[in-house]
Amino acid sequence: DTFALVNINQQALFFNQINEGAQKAADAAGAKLVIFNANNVPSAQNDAIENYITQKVDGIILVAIDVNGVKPAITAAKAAGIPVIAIDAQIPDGDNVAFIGVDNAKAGEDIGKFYADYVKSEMGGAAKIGIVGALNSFIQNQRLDGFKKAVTDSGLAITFLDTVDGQNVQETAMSASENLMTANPDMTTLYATGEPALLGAVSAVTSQGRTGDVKVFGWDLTKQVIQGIDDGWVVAVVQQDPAGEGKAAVEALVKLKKGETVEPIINIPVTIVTKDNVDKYRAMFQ
Amino acid sequence: MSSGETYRVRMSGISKRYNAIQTLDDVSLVLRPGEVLGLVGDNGAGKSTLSKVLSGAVVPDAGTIEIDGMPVTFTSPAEARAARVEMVYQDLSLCDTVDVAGNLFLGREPRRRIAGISFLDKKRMHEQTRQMLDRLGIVIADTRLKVENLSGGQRQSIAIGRAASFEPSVLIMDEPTAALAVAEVEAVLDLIRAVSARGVSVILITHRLQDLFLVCDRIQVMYEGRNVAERLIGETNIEDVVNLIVGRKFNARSATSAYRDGAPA
Amino acid sequence: MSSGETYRVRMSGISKRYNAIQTLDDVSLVLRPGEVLGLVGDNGAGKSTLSKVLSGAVVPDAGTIEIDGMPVTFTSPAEARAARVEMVYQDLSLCDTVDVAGNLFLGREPRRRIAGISFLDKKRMHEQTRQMLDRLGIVIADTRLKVENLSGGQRQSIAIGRAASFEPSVLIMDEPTAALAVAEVEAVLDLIRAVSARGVSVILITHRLQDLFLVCDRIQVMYEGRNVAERLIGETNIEDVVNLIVGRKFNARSATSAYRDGAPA
Amino acid sequence: MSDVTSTHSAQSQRVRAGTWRDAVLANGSVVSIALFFLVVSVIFSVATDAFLTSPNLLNILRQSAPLLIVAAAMTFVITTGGIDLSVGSVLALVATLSATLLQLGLPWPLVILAMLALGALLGAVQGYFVAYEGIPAFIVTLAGLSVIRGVALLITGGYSIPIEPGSPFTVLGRAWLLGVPAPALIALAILAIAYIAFNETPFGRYVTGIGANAEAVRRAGVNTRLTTLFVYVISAAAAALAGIIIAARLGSGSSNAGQGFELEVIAAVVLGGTSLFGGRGTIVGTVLGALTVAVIGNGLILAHLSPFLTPIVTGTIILIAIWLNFRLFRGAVRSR
Amino acid sequence: MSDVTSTHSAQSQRVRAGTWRDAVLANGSVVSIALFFLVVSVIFSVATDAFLTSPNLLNILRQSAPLLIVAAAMTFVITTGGIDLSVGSVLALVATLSATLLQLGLPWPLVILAMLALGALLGAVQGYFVAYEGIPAFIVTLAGLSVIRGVALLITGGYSIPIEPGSPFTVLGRAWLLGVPAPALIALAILAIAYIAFNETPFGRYVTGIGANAEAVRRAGVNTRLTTLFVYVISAAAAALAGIIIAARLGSGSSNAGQGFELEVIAAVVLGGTSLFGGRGTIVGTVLGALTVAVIGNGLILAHLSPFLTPIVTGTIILIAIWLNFRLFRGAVRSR
Ligand SMILES: Nc1ncnc2c1ncn2[C@@H]1O[C@H](COP(=O)(O)OP(=O)(O)OP(=O)(O)O)[C@@H](O)[C@H]1O
Ligand SMILES: Nc1ncnc2c1ncn2[C@@H]1O[C@H](COP(=O)(O)OP(=O)(O)OP(=O)(O)O)[C@@H](O)[C@H]1O
Ligand SMILES: [Mg+2]
Ligand SMILES: [Mg+2]
Repeated sequence: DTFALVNINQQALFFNQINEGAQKAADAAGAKLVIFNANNVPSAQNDAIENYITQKVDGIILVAIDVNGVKPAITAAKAAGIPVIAIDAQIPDGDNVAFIGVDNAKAGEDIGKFYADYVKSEMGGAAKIGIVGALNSFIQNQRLDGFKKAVTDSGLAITFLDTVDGQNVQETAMSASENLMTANPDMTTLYATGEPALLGAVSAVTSQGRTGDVKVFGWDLTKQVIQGIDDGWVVAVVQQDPAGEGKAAVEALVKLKKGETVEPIINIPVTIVTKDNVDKYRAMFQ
Repeated sequence: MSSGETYRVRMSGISKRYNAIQTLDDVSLVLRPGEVLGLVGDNGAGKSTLSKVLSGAVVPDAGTIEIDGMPVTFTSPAEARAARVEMVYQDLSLCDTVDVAGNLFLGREPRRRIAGISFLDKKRMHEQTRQMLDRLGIVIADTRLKVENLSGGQRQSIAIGRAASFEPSVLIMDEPTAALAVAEVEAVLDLIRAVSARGVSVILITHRLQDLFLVCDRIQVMYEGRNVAERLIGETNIEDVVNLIVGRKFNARSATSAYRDGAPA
Repeated sequence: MSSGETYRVRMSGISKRYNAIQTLDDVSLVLRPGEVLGLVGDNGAGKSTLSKVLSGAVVPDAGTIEIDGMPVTFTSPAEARAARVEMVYQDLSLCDTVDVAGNLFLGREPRRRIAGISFLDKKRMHEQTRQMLDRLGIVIADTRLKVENLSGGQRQSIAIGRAASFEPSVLIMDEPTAALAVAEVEAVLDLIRAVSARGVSVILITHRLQDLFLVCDRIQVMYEGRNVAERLIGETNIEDVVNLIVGRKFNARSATSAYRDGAPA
Repeated sequence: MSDVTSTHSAQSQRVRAGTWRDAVLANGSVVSIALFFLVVSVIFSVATDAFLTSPNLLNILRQSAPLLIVAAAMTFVITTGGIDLSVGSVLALVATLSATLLQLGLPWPLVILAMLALGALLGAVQGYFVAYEGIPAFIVTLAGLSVIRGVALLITGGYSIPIEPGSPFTVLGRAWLLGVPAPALIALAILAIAYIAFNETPFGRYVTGIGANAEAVRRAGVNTRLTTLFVYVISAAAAALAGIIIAARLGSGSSNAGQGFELEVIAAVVLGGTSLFGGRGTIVGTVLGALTVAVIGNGLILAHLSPFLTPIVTGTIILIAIWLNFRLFRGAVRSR
Repeated sequence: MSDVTSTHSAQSQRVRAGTWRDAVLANGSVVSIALFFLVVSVIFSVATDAFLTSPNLLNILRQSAPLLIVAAAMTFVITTGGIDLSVGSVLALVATLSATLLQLGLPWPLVILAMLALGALLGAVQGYFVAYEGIPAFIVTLAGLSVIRGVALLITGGYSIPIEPGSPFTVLGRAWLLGVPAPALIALAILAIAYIAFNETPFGRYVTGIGANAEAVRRAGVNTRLTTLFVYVISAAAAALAGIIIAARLGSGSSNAGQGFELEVIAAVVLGGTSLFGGRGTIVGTVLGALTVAVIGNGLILAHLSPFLTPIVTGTIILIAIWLNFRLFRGAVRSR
């Protein structure tokens, strides 16, 4: 069997871990896995799916950039009898047989709740928060919206300061975060919506010497982030299990191939990593 | 030069400044119908700049231009062309990557209208180009050659052909024969005589002073951006012109040896 | 032309083809020390191409070059320059956005070594440029001007100054006086006489045939890419040269009216 | 008058009849990219089963339609010596706006017209600054890139906007006519128009002339400013059309659309032999350049190349092939 | 010999002493960007409290050090009439490789030297194709962009590679010397060298000459090919240095570093007044161009602008300001 995995880019660890998980599962099942990298270009994903349809692969795994824009391609695949499984980003009313992944809005709310609780218990119920985002990323916007919703619902005296755009590039995120802190000397907390944003933010907090008075929250662990958790100024990080998502997707395709059915939504849980449970993850980043 | 007379061209008080250099300083020029005026002067005297003012390529800081008694202001070469002023530029102003025919007809391509859209009539362009070149005695193997690969003289011939072929009423030639071989120079001088006989007014800028005496009716001398002298051709000789250009008595063997026997030294 | 004699330059069998045009076809040329050779021919005859072969700017398809009896092959102008061949190109080969002094010294800038690194000695460059211009009688207000804004004649003077100022042993001048005014032409002719008196061999390409008779020792005529004739200056006259260039009997008033009285018609 | 003409008008003897080789050398850049395109196609045909099948070839055509359309228009811009970096952003803005307008219930023909007009307007504004104010095209269109994508981002808030799958609008991107996908047909029509405009009209002649020597064209009495402004109108309108096609094909408008599209377009144009210095342009070369880029992208997917190797292989193929062709046709193409 | 010289060597009367206005017009592009930079700085100083504080100014310097370094080098490339699109990729490769090598335990001075050498080598390879094979720089460096980032991806597998926080390597990015951040000091040194090389050495002269008329410089006996190759060595080595600084500052090497960096660099250079057509370059202008871009980015965040409006406002500011300056100094800067 040949399965195709259409991914977003390879600059982010997250997507590569999906690739690895899927590859391992494919190897285990004795299937061939081909991977396509769209380099953040939405229409390139459609092109790739169409190409795989002409090539008659046995199943397609898709990490969508534009969740609406891939629908025609998914429909075409379905018409050609090729099952499509969406990972990470759900396709609204899509013709994909299943969705596997994290509910980003929900996980955003989770970390938002965690944050609100932390502010309530550790910071006297008041905080000012700056945000490092990636405006051109759909899922990171969901994480931000979920976070904001939970924080607002908590009713605490939390002021949202500026949101800056790190554009999913580390050094851009770093400069933007530095400027964010200069602009808001009274900022006490910071939320970063993805790996490059968090890494840039962590570097910026260090370089500005603000480790003493800024608490950082965000998404996706890296070695520097673990260091920050150890030092106490990175409080909580949402850690996903992308490899698990890739693995589950391949396993679902294998099942389908055998004529079995799969659940339309398979949730892969996230973990909020704090000082208490960080040790489990150290090994990943050596 | 009574003011009652109507001139084909009448420029007066023309001034132009480039940063630190006053290139033209209150210059005047008149030109009668069918007259050939020789415009001479030292290098950098401002001849090219003055003629570019008349062809619309340079907008002067001050001064007025009249054509056939009507005041005009040229803010672009298109306007001068509409007033039927054509110029052979010293730098030739050719498009290197366009072919010979395309350069000759630039801005005036023969067109075929199909369904209301005008297309280039390439066949006619190349045919007419061949005829024009032949008439001017220019040897160019193929009218489809790009001009970047032509020799200096061939390029100059194309610039001349372009300006002369569209029935101008004023024809300015800025050193048109500089790169031409002997037969081609003759052809250009013949051309000047022929067009002026048809009533075209010609301004000829040249450093080949002997040519002036073959075609010009009048000579105007510029020096450092100013008018310094004007002579009817019958009332001057080559030594006189040389002295006016240089600004003092000067013995130029290359220009005058020829005339030593016949004219006063 | 016995083969026993040592020539400064001896080119033989030079051929060069550009796509459909055989620009040079088995051309030869010899040049003695201190000799001034006039190279003439119709537009497109191949004069510029032949001289570019000698200056290393064009690599021929076939043919040999000897300098002072030693065979050489120039694959780049740098090699020809090393053999002390200098050329004034017809297109002038100036860098428009570089200033006057920079163009004069291009490739040969005076340097100051500080800590083992060579810096431009700009002060010396501008001083020497001023001297060189004065020596050649060229009026340019400021040696810091970019050459793109100079007049045609000023630009040409710079190209001449560049080639002549560095003690070449062979100096090729491709229509050096085309854009020059009368006094500047005299200065260039004086320059040619002066350098040839110092033993420099000169090739002068020009369409101003009367100038040939003022400075040349010998004249070589090309036609459609081939050698067609060679004359010692004492054994020819301007009518003869005109006929050789045009390829048949031709009456060129612009070139010959001058000589009608003195020379045989 | 001396009769010099009689001998001269005869054809010079030293001109040989143009040989096959001369013709090849004269059109070096186009021949070079054509050869390259052929070689690449043959390799993929041999290496993969799926490449040389008609669905796949039609797929390539449909996928490359936006690139072909915008590259043809960009050929005009680059031939004048200009550049248009804003095409990707115009594409994104048009894609998002047309989805938004359709959602608001506007009839689809109106949306298409409005979007083409918007593209032309954006091009006219940028062209005004380039042609009439003399600001370098690189700066103007880079500012345009930033502003226009910014507006698209602002409209969508980073989310993508769906288009009703039933809407006739989507026909533009998905329908088949005479066995050919609609986008491919649209691209074909645009290419034919571009070819004729470039080679057979005074406008195309002036575009080349402006790139070679703008002052000479101005001195010939041509309104060079208007001509220059117009090439930017063309390129932005073409980008708008590409945006419509992409939105129709994807059934959604996303502000992420067309990221890095400008580089892809310029690469296709330059690969085809058009000079970035202006004055030398060819529509045929551009088409071959764009198709080559598309074929390499498609072929490497079909050949199951690891995505980690794809950028390396793509870059290397292009470089080596161009290099070989420059060796073969050395001197045919100017280095600038 | 006729004594023409005596009258001619005297200064011509019609030349007026250069006025202040003449000097301004002659250096139009630099004056224009300088003025613009000042205006922008003044506006932000007034509009925000934090802008005109020494920590913020030093921050700007530190943040813009990589841009300044690469833009200064790119000025050489663009002045020859070339372009280098691969700088962002070289930066990424060096950032990831230096992190990898440090992790392997190589001593940091060796890593720095090796990375600079690698940069120079990558530049030499690309420069070879441009200078000796005559392939358009745009194509060569676009292929380079693709291949080099591909290698960086391959090495990291997408992981960002951490650098030990204690490593002396990070000093390059984080240390302070005499109250100034180290990256700023490095940038300052590079800028001084670039300024001198550009304006005071034969090499700089030839770079300008090649952009103006490469054939003329070749005919003057200069090895134009070697000179051209060398500018690509410079730009790639500068990109490598920028990559080292970024890796040192972030304490990590990531293959997505420097995405879109090439456009940012070229924008700074062109904004400074260097012509993309070659022959006209200015290091001072480039520095001002780069600082302007950095100041706008910083100032808009300090002014609490919504991030959705940032690209729109940035583009508009640049366009309007350049436009005003072109109006003021009309004719001073060539439109090409
Ligand atoms: N665009 C310009 N910018 C600056 N200076 C200029 C410009 N155009 C002309 N000049 C200056 O004006 C003066 C006159 O130039 P012009 O070309 O009119 O002289 P000319 O009489 O035609 O000389 P030549 O016989 O050498 O062609 C020169 O000193 C030149 O440097
Ligand atoms: N690079 C080139 N490509 C194609 N053809 C060329 C090239 N260079 C020269 N030629 C052709 O070779 C012929 C000779 O040109 P060349 O410049 O040597 O003539 P010339 O004798 O110097 O003429 P002129 O007196 O007009 O300067 C011309 O027909 C020209 O078109
Ligand atoms: Mg002149
Ligand atoms: Mg010649």
